[in-house]
Amino acid sequence: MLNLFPKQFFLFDPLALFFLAVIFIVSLPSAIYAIGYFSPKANPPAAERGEYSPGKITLSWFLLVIFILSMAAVVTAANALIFLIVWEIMSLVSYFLVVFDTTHEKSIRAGAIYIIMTHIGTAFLIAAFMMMYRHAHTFDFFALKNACQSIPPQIKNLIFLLLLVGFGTKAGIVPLHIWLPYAHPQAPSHISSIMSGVMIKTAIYGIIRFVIFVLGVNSSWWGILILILALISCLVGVIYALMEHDLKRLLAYHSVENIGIILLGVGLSMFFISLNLPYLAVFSLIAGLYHLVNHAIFKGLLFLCAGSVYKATGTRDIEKLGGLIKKMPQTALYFLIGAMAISALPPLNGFVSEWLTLQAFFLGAFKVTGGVKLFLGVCASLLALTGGLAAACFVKAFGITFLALPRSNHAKAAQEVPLAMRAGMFFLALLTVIFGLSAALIMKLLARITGSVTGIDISNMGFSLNNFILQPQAGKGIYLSPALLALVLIALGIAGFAVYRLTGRKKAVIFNTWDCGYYKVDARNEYTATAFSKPLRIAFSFFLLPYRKTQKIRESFYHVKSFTYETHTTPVFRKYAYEPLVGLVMRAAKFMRRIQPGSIHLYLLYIFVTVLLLIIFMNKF
Amino acid sequence: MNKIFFILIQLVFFIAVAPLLSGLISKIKNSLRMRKGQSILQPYYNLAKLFSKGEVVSATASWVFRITPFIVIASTLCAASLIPVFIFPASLNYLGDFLALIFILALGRFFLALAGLDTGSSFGGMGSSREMFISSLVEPVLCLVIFSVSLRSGSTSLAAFSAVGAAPVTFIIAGAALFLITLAETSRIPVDNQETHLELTMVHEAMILEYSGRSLALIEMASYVKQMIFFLLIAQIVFPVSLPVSVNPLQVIFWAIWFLARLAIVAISVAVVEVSVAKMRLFRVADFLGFAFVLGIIAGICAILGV
Amino acid sequence: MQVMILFAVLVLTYLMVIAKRVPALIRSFRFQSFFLFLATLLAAFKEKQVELYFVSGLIILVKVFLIPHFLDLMARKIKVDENLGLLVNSQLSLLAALLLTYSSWALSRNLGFGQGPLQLAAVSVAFSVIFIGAFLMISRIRAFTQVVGILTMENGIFLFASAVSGGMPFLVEIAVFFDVFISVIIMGVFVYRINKLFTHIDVNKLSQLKG
Amino acid sequence: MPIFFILGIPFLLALAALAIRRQRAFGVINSIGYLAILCSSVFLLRQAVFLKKEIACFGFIYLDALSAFFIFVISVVSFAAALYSIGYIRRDIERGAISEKKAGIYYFLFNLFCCAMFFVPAVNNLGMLWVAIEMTTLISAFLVGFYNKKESVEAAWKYIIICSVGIVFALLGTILFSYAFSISGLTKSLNWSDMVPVAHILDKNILKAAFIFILVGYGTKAGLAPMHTWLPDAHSQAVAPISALLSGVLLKTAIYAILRFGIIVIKGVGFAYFAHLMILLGVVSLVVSSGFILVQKDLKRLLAYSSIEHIGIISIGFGLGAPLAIAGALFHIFNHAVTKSFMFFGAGNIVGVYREHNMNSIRGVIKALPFTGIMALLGCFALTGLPPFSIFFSEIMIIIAAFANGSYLVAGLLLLFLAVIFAAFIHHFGTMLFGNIPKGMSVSGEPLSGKIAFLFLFFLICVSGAALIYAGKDLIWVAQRLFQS
Repeated sequence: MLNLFPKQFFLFDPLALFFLAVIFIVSLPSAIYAIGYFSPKANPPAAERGEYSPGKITLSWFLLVIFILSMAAVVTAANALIFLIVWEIMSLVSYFLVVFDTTHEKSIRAGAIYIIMTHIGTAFLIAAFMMMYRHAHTFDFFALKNACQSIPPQIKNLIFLLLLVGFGTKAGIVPLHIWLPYAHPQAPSHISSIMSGVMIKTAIYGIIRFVIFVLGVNSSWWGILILILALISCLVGVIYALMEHDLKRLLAYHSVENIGIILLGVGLSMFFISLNLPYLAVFSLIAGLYHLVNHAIFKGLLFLCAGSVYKATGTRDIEKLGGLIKKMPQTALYFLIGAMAISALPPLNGFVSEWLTLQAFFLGAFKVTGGVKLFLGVCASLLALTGGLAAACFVKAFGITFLALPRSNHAKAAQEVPLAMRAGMFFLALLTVIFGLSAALIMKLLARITGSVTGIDISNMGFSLNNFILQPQAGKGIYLSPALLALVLIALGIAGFAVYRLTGRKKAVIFNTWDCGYYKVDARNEYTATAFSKPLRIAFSFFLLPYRKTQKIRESFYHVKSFTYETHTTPVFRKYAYEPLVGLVMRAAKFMRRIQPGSIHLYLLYIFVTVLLLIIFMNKF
Repeated sequence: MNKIFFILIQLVFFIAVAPLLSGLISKIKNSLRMRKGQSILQPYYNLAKLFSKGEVVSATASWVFRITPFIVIASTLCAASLIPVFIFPASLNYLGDFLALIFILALGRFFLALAGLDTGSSFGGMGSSREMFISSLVEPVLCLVIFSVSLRSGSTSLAAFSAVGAAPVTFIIAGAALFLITLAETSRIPVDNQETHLELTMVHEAMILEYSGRSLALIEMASYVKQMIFFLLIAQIVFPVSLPVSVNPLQVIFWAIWFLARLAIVAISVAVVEVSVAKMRLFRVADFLGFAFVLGIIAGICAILGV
Repeated sequence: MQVMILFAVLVLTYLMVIAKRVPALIRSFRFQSFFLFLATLLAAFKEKQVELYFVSGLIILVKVFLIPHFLDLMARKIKVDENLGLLVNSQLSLLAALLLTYSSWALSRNLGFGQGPLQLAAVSVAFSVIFIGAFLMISRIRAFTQVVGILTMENGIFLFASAVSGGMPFLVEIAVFFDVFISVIIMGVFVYRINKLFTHIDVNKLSQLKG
Repeated sequence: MPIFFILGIPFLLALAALAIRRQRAFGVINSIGYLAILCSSVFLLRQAVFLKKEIACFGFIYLDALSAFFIFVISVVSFAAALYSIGYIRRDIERGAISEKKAGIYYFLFNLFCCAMFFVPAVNNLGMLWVAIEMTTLISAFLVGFYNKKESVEAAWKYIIICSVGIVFALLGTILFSYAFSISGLTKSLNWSDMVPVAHILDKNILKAAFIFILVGYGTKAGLAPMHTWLPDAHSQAVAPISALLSGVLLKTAIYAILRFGIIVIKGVGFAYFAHLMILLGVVSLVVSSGFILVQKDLKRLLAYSSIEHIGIISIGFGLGAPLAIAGALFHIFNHAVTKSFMFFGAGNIVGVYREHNMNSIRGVIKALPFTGIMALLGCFALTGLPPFSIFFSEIMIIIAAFANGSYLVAGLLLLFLAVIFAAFIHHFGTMLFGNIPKGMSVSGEPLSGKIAFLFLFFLICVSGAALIYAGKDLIWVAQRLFQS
């Protein structure tokens, strides 16, 4: 009756091994980066930052190791109870890491919001696992898997919704993403790169493992619900990222967006499984997993670069930065590679996985009948919109932070970060390029993994023509070869350079920027991030509800001394969803305080009334 | 080996014909305005002049500014090599398909915007901000156009959708949507004005304000080629003609004439629109592209209905 | 004979309810304990158990002499004025006492207590003494009444024990008596402490600890 | 016989407390005494649970597995409290809060209190059970009102009055039980061991009424919801080790009493009656305590309300009835006793250094008291049920049982309010522990004995989760025997 004692603690099937690989791909460079991050020479005197005492550094290493181990345990747990325990330990350790510099008031609040939201998510998970336990009387995955076939459909739908909310809070799907932009930036950079790169992926692992593998998809509205949520996450994530000026918060919002893209792949594959189109299901899950590993790599890279910028200049606000490319050339190059990857520009890995997801949408649309065709088409176009907005956001992020003249003396005093940090970044940048070019090989690997998870036999499905060319649908003439693309681009670039070299004899003259002839161009008249994102703020004002206040400070009636311009966007979800909810709970609690006013007579009356009531309704019990 | 030879021919053809198109459009615009205007070959003269002039590079600019012209020309020519013009039966489509085309063009635009920011002048920042704003709203419409056009043939490869039979309504509406996008992408009047340097109106020009001499020539060449790519796509969608099967000379000549005629028609229609429409306020462009998006959806619906 | 005792106990309880001053309250408590002694004597006589005689002796010693004397001693030492501070004026509290008596009668009737009418009467009087003791504690301000209230409730319980079920095992009876006596002394100590600290013994003023 | 050591030693220590003048030395003797009690209780537990032997002597003492388990819990917490009070009382003397003589009285009352508590699970006669619980109330009243300040006297007064009223109702319930016994014509004896085999022939109606009085009476002592009002005042004003004892163990002795009567009622009237009452009161106390925890300002009152919450969980556990739920509830009794006293020791240190109950003006505890700060943070996570610590395991057992026998509403409410309380704790402890030290405060350490007490309890918090795998079968055996025997 009581077989709580798990027979099998850990299982290493292809899905688990894949996620282990993702974890270690990002954790290794972050650990190397951490060596530099904590070394004293990393922070020049100009930058004001909480310096870390040796005790704190060893504590951070200890927490980092436990954090990685707990994530590894989460993805390889074989028993739902063990999964739950290790899941909570992971959240607990990451709470300690978010609240690492305990004197900053912001990080305490961020940590509190983070652990509370994660815990509420886990409560939903507990409910889902227990309802599965009720039918299976065991927690082992395989036994659960067979028992779940016999669960009645409406219970299955309820379990699915509970799992979706539980894992959704951890993944940061839109209505539940509130904690992500607060928690990730507060942690030390190498930790936020692991958190953003890998920890939110454990939630995706959870969805794949429990919904696709254990529960089994049999109603098609599941896939559509995930698609809709994913789309909203994409758009909201990228729009808020555009309005953000704190570099790490910008990257955190992009994690929300990219989780949306990954979930598009996963949602599509669930939709196709329910329509039993095996080829498309495998293909879209491959697209989802591929974007998952790509995002882990380039998001990790971007957070490490943001960390180096923070270390070098002491501030994360891009309005105060600028011209860092001359002072920190290598960090700038790595950030550029990361930015290109996340904006899905051709030769790199972001482009390949986004192209695969779009292909999955199109191929799905061709196969599916009726109105769903249009739905998939519109989804594809919204995904393209997200790609475009992401490119705009990273032009802003890279351009304002690294290019042109430094806007503050912090930025002027910046200097290149130590070797360890650069090594970490170099490793990830290299991976970004490799994962982009060797797409065909990775497709074969991912095919085997998705086959094992969805239980679909993939022997006759060829996804790549040879080691270089991807072929989503045999015989349809759709090909993509990132390696060839890179080759052609380089060739044409060299050709262009040759033409440039041959035609002109004189060398280029260096002179200052065109200043309309009469005033000296300095950092003040460069374009700022707020200005850069203004057109999009106007375009999406129906959602952002921007607030704008301009003020003229006048010396006298005729002379204006200075002009202030203040604008910010209203955080819709926090203002209209979370604050009213918390306010309601607090008001109810305050109301309940009145039952303890201090008078002993009232307390005695409570006891007396309880006795009377219980006696009167005795027979009801 | 002959595939590479054909590609080189195609690139040379693009480089040769592209400036002619711009010349043609400006010629038509001026004649509509009852003015003599510059000659059709003026773009060639400009390019020749630029290639021989010296170059001035801003002090604040970094290596991004220096490398951008080459990336822009490379990405645009790579996109051009994808289009099925000369190469029979299939173009160099192992490289990618219609979807990949969008991303390749996005690469060029990304670096151009960065270069705009790199010089530190407010014109460059203004240009790249507007450019990214417009292009991010263009991509969904492009995606919808591809969706509606490739729905019939069942594959997004560029060669495929031209080979399939006529679906007049879908292709007309998709062509119209693509036409609106072309106006936005190639900085034509309703969205952006090529000729003026007035900071209120220029978008594309503002980004390349700091460029001079040979780099400017390369970038100008790239924008001409991009313009030709879009014109070719519109032409292929609105007047679908399958590639000639046999190689007998008569048919090839007729096909070539018809090919250039389609290009001219599109160029004329662009010129007519440029003359008859006033430039829009920047924030109205969002509604303009919203209208294009709706057109795209209607095209999608028609494609689904198979009409 | 038992009905007479029960009726006397009930009347004395009503006297306690309408009492306005502390000595009156303690005096009516003393008489009530005396009648309780009679009831236990009667039960001992009927059940012919020797221990019950010893228990009734204990009742007369502890409940009729020691405790009331201790309470008087304390009342005199605490020079606070005599009145009890009624939250509910005496007429209303009498009405409440009657209501409580009726409800305890209804309760014991439908709970199926007591084999005969006599036992039913005994149970309902015992229950009503308990409920009225509780009401006394709830509706009076002075700390004294809370001590006397608890003692009245215990009187009710002893009445129930002796009149209905012939009392508890002997050892338990002794221990309970011992406990009652200790708790009265300790409450007395605390009342004295409150008076020293707060210079009043109004319980409704003791309300700093909120929320 | 170990039981004599357990009952005898506190009595002797109480007398010794009055005799020995030097308070420091007595503290150590006291702890050694309680260590001896702890060993004998472990020996007793081994005898009663693992060897499954009931011990009854003099007809007065009756020990079965349940009482041995409770004695073990009481001895663990009292040993920790004895260790902690060495340092705590010494610091109070240094600070002049209490005189040397008063410390002697403190130890005297401490030992009497523990002796009374040890009596409760040991006695067989239900009347004597009532007397033992009454004695604990009277002794602890002095300990609550120990500091002779206005608030502590007010708290002591409320404590003694409300608990006496509760216990009077419990006495009425006990009398009703003996009355039910006498009208069914059996020999009149209140011994538990005699009543259980005969329970099914007792009159149903009287048993139901009697159990309601017992539940309200001992429920007041246990802190179940509507009758919980004395608990926050008493626990926040008492001396820190004493509030640990009060919260950790005294509430459990009342739960023990309810269980003793519950077994008889289950035999007499059937399980559903007992289950509905326990679940109702459990859920009400969960709801009330979560409301108060959310808007609480005083640190010790926060911990007191969390005791009400955990008592609610325990009564829900017993109310669910499945052997897994009962095992979970029993395990939760041990876990809560250990974790809550751990937290009260932490609170005692914090309030001792900051001189401030209000949480809004306590900041930077981790910087001011590094050891206590870290322990309080881990304790806070342990108390709200995060995995590595043991409370998570017992709560999970109760939740599994709730889902397994299909009472989704109860399980849903349980999960919801656990989450709300977790959020409140993180908010309160987060603002309190982190941040900078207030001006004029210096980093200060804690007495060594205090640290040993912390580490002893922390070891139990972490290890008992794992120990569940080893001792799980025996716990389930105790649970099955509890309601079927």
